[in-house]
Amino acid sequence: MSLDTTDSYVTEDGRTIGGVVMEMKNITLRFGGVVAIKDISFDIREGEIRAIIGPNGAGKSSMLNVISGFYHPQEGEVWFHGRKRPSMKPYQVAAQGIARTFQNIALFDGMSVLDNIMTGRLTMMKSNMLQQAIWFGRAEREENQHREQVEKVIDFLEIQAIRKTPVGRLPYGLKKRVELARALAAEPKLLLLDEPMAGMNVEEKEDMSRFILDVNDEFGTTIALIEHDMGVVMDLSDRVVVMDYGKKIGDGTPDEVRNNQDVIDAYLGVAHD
Amino acid sequence: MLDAGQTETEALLEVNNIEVIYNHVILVLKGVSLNVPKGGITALLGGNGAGKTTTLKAISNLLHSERGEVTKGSILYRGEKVQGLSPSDLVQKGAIQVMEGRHCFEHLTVEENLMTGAYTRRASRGDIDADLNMVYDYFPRLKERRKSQAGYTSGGEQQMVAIGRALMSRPETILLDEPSMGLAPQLVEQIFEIVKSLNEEEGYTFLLAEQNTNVALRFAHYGYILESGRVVMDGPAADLRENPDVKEFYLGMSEEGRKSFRDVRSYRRRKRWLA
Amino acid sequence: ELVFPSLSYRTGPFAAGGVPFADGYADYFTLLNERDGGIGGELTRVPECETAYNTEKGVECYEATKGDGALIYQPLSTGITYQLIPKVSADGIPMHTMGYGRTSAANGKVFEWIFNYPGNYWDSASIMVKHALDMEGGSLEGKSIALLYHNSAYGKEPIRTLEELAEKHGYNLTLIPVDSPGQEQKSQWLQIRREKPDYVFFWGWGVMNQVAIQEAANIRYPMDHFIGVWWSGAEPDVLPAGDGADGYKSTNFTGTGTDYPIFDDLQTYVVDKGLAAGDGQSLGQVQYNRGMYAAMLAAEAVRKAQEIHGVSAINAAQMRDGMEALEVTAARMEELGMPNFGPEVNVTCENHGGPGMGLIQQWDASAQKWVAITDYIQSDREVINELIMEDSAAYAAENGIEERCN
Amino acid sequence: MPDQLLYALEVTLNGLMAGVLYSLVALGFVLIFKASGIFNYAQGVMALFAALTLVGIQEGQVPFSHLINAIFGTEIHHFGWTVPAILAIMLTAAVMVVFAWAVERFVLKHLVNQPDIILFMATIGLAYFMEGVGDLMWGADIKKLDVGLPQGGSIWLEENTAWLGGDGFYGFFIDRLDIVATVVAAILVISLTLFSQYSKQGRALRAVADDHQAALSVGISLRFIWVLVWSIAGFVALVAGIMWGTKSGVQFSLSLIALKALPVLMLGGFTSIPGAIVGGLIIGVGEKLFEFFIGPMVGGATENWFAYVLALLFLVFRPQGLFGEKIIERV
Amino acid sequence: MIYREAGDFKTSYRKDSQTFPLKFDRVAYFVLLAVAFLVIPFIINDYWANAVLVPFLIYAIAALGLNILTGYAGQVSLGTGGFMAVGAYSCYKLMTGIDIFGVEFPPLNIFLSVIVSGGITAVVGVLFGLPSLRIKGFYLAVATLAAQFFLVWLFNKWGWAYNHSASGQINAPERSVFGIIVTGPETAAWAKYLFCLVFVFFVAWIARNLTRGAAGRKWMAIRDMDIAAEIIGVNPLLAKLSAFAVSSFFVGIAGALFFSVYLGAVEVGEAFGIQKSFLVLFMVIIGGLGSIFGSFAGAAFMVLLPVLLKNVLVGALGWPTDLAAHLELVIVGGLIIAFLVVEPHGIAQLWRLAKEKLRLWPFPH
Ligand SMILES: Nc1ncnc2c1ncn2[C@@H]1O[C@H](COP(=O)(O)OP(=O)(O)OP(=O)(O)O)[C@@H](O)[C@H]1O
Ligand SMILES: Nc1ncnc2c1ncn2[C@@H]1O[C@H](COP(=O)(O)OP(=O)(O)OP(=O)(O)O)[C@@H](O)[C@H]1O
Ligand SMILES: [Mg+2]
Ligand SMILES: [Mg+2]
Repeated sequence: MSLDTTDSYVTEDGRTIGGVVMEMKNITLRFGGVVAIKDISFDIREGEIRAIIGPNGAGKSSMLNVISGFYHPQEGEVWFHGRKRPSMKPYQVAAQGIARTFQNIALFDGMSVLDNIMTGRLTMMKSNMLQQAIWFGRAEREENQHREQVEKVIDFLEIQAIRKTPVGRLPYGLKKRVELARALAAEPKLLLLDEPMAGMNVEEKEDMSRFILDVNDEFGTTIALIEHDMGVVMDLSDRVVVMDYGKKIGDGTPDEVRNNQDVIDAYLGVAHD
Repeated sequence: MLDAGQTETEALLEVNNIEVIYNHVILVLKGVSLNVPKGGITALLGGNGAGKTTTLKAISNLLHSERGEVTKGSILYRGEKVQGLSPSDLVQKGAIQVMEGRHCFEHLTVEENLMTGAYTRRASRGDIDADLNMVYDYFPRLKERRKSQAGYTSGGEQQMVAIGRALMSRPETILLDEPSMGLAPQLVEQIFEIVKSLNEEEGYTFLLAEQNTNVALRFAHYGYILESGRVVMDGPAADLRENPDVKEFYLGMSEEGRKSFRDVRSYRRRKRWLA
Repeated sequence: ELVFPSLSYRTGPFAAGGVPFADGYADYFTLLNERDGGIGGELTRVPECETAYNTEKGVECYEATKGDGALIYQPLSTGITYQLIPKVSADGIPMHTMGYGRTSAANGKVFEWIFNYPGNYWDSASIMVKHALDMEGGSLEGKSIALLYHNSAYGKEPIRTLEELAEKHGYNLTLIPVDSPGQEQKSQWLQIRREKPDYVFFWGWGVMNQVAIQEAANIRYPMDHFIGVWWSGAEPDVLPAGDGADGYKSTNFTGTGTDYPIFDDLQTYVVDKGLAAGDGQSLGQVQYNRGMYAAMLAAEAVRKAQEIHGVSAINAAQMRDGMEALEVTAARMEELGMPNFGPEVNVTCENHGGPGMGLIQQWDASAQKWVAITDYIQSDREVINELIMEDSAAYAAENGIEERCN
Repeated sequence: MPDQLLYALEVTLNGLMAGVLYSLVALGFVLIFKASGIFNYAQGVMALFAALTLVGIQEGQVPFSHLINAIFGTEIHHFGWTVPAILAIMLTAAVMVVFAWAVERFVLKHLVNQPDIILFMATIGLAYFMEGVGDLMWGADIKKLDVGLPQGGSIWLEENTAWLGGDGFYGFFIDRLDIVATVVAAILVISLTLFSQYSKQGRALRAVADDHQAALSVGISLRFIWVLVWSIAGFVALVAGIMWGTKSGVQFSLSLIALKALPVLMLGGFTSIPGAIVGGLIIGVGEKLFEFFIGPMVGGATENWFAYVLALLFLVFRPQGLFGEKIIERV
Repeated sequence: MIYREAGDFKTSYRKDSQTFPLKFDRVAYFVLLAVAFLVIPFIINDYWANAVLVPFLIYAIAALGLNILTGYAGQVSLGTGGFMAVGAYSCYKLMTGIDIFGVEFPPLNIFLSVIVSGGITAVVGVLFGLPSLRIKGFYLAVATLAAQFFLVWLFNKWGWAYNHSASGQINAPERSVFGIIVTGPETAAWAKYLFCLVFVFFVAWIARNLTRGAAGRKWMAIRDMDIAAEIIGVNPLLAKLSAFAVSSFFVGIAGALFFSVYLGAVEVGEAFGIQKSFLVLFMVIIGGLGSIFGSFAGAAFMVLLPVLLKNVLVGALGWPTDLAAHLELVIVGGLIIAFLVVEPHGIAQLWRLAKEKLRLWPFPH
């Protein structure tokens, strides 16, 4: 399969879903004896919210790690924008416009919230060491431009009040939000979210959902999302991949997945409303 | 075992009006009082940063290592001040905490992690093996991964390790900090079932800090709601479940039932907590 | 008041040598005060400053004490010496580096303020060769000598001299460096064991001394063919090796033991009065005597200066004049209660290095003491002077110094 | 056999022995690192301190005599008795336990859950502190340590191997002290390995090293673990101090042997007890052979850096050392 | 309220990101600068220059350098002494003229010599920084000792580096800037001081600029969580190597000044031994990792404390020097531990907390 724009369609709530941007082909990933991912293929279309669900240890996070170039699968290919992606270092992948958040929060504890979010824009900062050493001139100008963009993200996620707080001091939920802000600051084309709502209460999940939807809507960002809260997954996503023991056991719209017997047996337990 | 509302029974753990300050300057808890009755399941609810974790750490005396201290008030476990006890004393006296964010011993294997839970026990090898098998029964996934280093297991697997490890100490009181975080839905149910059965069958006492209010209130007997370092509401779980504000903010239900997360887009929070 | 700052090192890796030296230095001046009421009626004072053998602390000590009317510095460390050479020259305070420091400072034409009588490293090297010559009946032709040295400026000092002398006497020289601190010398000693040099000359310092002597004993190297420089020949160096050290030799430029009349005075006026700098146990030890000797030379220079300038409270510049005119004869030493305690010293404007003499002493493990086995031996001045001229000329050129004394 | 080969063999043998001596110091590091993730820079000074104390006790020296004399104007130095070696060793071991307790009480306890580098720094502070205390207590002079260990080349071996080579060959040289050290090290390594692998405390040690807070939360008493481990490390330091002290006298420089142990650690892995031995052997042989064959070409005295460079090269291929625990890298 | 930020509003990002956002701090800073440049040179004497201020300034540069590497980029290095040696010997060669393969370079101006020495050290630093991509944590720290020992050995052995002087020592010849002598024995105290101060000023300024911008964030990201940093787009090799380069550049400058201006003559093993590496690391940690102010505070602490102790114990109390020296070790060691126990994040953090308290003053929270 290759990028197929004719395939695009419009969802119920009026968003346009484009062709395939990322395609995983027969990915197999092993760690010694453990097979974390077994021959999985699926695709992500432009502008959609794609959920990956599955029981604990199914290989979901590993899949995101494959996408962001941190794990290198033993078998299979990753196609991005219709081209087969060669083996890449994670920072090269990031430079292609793929940003992500982490399951176990991976913020830079020693820095303030603002600095953390600014790191999201590092790939876009172009002034060289010398210019930065002198500061006045290009480096300062650049810094302020990016700062402006970052402030937009901060406003968007409503974290103005904690801008200057060291992230180490933040409670769990806010950390997750800052992580999202960092990923957003990178203006990614593809955003990978690993359990963005773990450890949040309903109200906070609602906020988070709103942010995710707005990002998707306003910037047309494609989103791949891992989440255990079925309410969130079913409500937000356009299509869902279900994994179990490294294998794909389901793929389709929330409704299809919800009624898939394999999925119910392996993961949902009871049919979810 | 305990019915809601029966908080007047013997209080196992009493937190009296404590104040916690981090780093000498950041005031986090501003007078929190709790009562955890023996044999009950008490839930501690509240939004991000409300101070749930801090409260639990104050109880298990782990604040010290985070440069936090209890500056006012007292915490009594079975009538004894915990401030004077070391965390390991507390474990020996039967109170163990499952820390937020897993905190597994990365380099130890899953099984070794579980075994550290039995550190304070003087039980025979056989008893400990039996408990190990019990944990494996609860979490079959762990059995499969028993020989891998905990650092290389998935987030949910680590959460299971953390809970299983606490169970291995055969405690009397378990302080659970966000046990459901990162677990698949059936597993969340399962964990709470385990809590329930341990509570009912073995008489364990639980204090759990949870974001998953829905489930927590279903299983708990009594609940406290914490907002910015203060208890803003408490009551039997059943009552709390019916409270309209709790419904709105913690259970995600409006008058019309559960809203879709998609709809929140057009919906802005009305106001913060109104209690 | 006459001020003699003592930059001592009573801590750190070399404390074992530093403590007795500083004690000897201080005790001698105390003796002068107590017995004679000072020098020429002027009381002496020895402010001590701890350097721990560390260059920066040495600089701090120098700066801290120099304003205090300091007459002379004896920094006791090659590193600090190099540090202070330009500084004392600029500040106009004489420095005496007895048996260490910059060898070419012996050339008074270039180094106006620096003195290193009665001998320097190169003298020691030459004396060692001479002793070997003696042992071999006058010829070292075809013999082999290994130099085991501390891999630092200090340890490298004798190399040039030994090379020159090798040419002259026809022995082969093998260089075996040991990196500081020198706790592990297995491979060096295996090499010695294998190559079986006829002599091992030894330029060690600190723990390296004890280990080398122990290892020599371990491989059963003939100890009387193992000869150390005067900084590798004190009691702490040989004691840890016990009986194994018996027969080890080193150079020295003072007598050892307490068989000199002055020690009676020291006992009465200093130790018994409880004024001793140390615990009074180290009297007669190599480093103690050396410190005392240094103090004696300084005191004699003061006398000379007082004589020249006719004032009792001399200043640093006058002190320098005194040093440059210093003459310590055998008779004078007799008078001082230190007969034959050191070589006769005669300093001139050109020659700041004195006679370049030293003796060979040998360790007697059963008696636990050093025994002088030769008289003061004159070094091979011909060779050494040439080297001194060469090196000092280079220094003069580098620093744009005009020759004096002409 | 050709001479060159014989000498190489001899150098190798001696390298192995020297390596064992390094390992003795490295062992102490490993123990503490394993138990708390602390890189204990003070290990070398502990060896010095232990050796000083041993000699002091053995010779009946009055501790702090210099200080006391200076303050009260007294003249006390010795109690006037000597203590048998065995008893002195036991007393010293007891002192090291007290020391371990003090370290826990005054340092570690307050630094729970701090970043590694802070703990590392604290141990450097500790090193200064103990060096000062050691000097104050026992004086800075060089002391001879004699607990009756044999020393000097083994004549038996020399005589029985002399036939191997030609005229110039005296037979193999091995220091008898090194043989003793090897035996002691072997016993230590075996018992410590057993302890850490097969005991409950061993598992607790590793848990503590991973996560102080979590260890506390499951009821492991950091206090007990640390006192235990530092006591053992103190004992290992005493053994190292005895060996090195016998070799070179007891004095300040003894603390510098820590620097010889570091590359051993790197190579063997910070967390592995057998690694300390294997690392020591490799380093010992490597540096001796290098000094012997290559040293003369580059001017000699290569031993200080060669060990480090060798370890560095090793690490590039195996970042956790030969037997170290794999460094977990995950997100 | 003594110290506050309320009412100090910012209207642009530029103002918000300036070094001293608070007016109070800003004024204090300028006053300090004025005193350092305009007052001290007139009152300084030899003792203060040689025993206190010049070493303080030079160590401050070294500490800034190490702080960039260790405090900002999280790479613990114990090779500082070795890198300072590279700076010192480069400076020596540059100031005395180099002859490379028969091409003669005339002696370089001392000011340039110092800067170029920094550059040379940066190159060496990068070389030894290469393994940092694979080796981490304490393994790296110990590995940097390889640099320390190797470099010291090299400068001891390599005659060319010390112009084949008989003893292997290097001596700084007299050099001047704008007719003012800054090296050699004739240097006036104020000239030494000012010369170093100028370097300190620029180095601190560059350090501040680098650490507040993109480079600093890359370093800190690598420090806090290297894998995450890589995944969000930081090239770890470049980030680490640039930290090594900048850090070594500063350390090289410090080494050059240490040799040429401060000591005037050095022997590598003694002046740049492992003790130096530890000393600078101490400064950085006591001062505060990842803090420019901390580098200064740490340098001041470690330079002043021994001098102070010595003056008190020996000067004021009249103790024997050896007891004083031993006690000094005990006190320094004890203080280091006490410091870490009280505030593991160093003087800089103490200062920050003090400010936070002042801000709340007189209320406790
Ligand atoms: N680096 C690794 N080395 C060894 N095993 C690994 C590694 N990474 C993941 N695994 C294993 O692969 C399996 C899949 O892990 P992964 O983290 O992808 O699960 P997950 O689907 O994200 O689960 P969860 O919902 O619990 O986060 C797990 O069993 C885990 O132990
Ligand atoms: N080590 C610390 N230093 C400073 N402040 C801290 C520290 N730990 C927590 N805090 C602060 O204390 C407050 C309460 O945090 P706590 O972790 O107890 O909240 P929580 O209720 O558990 O939140 P969550 O549900 O997100 O886990 C937060 O505002 C947080 O910023
Ligand atoms: Mg996962
Ligand atoms: Mg929490």
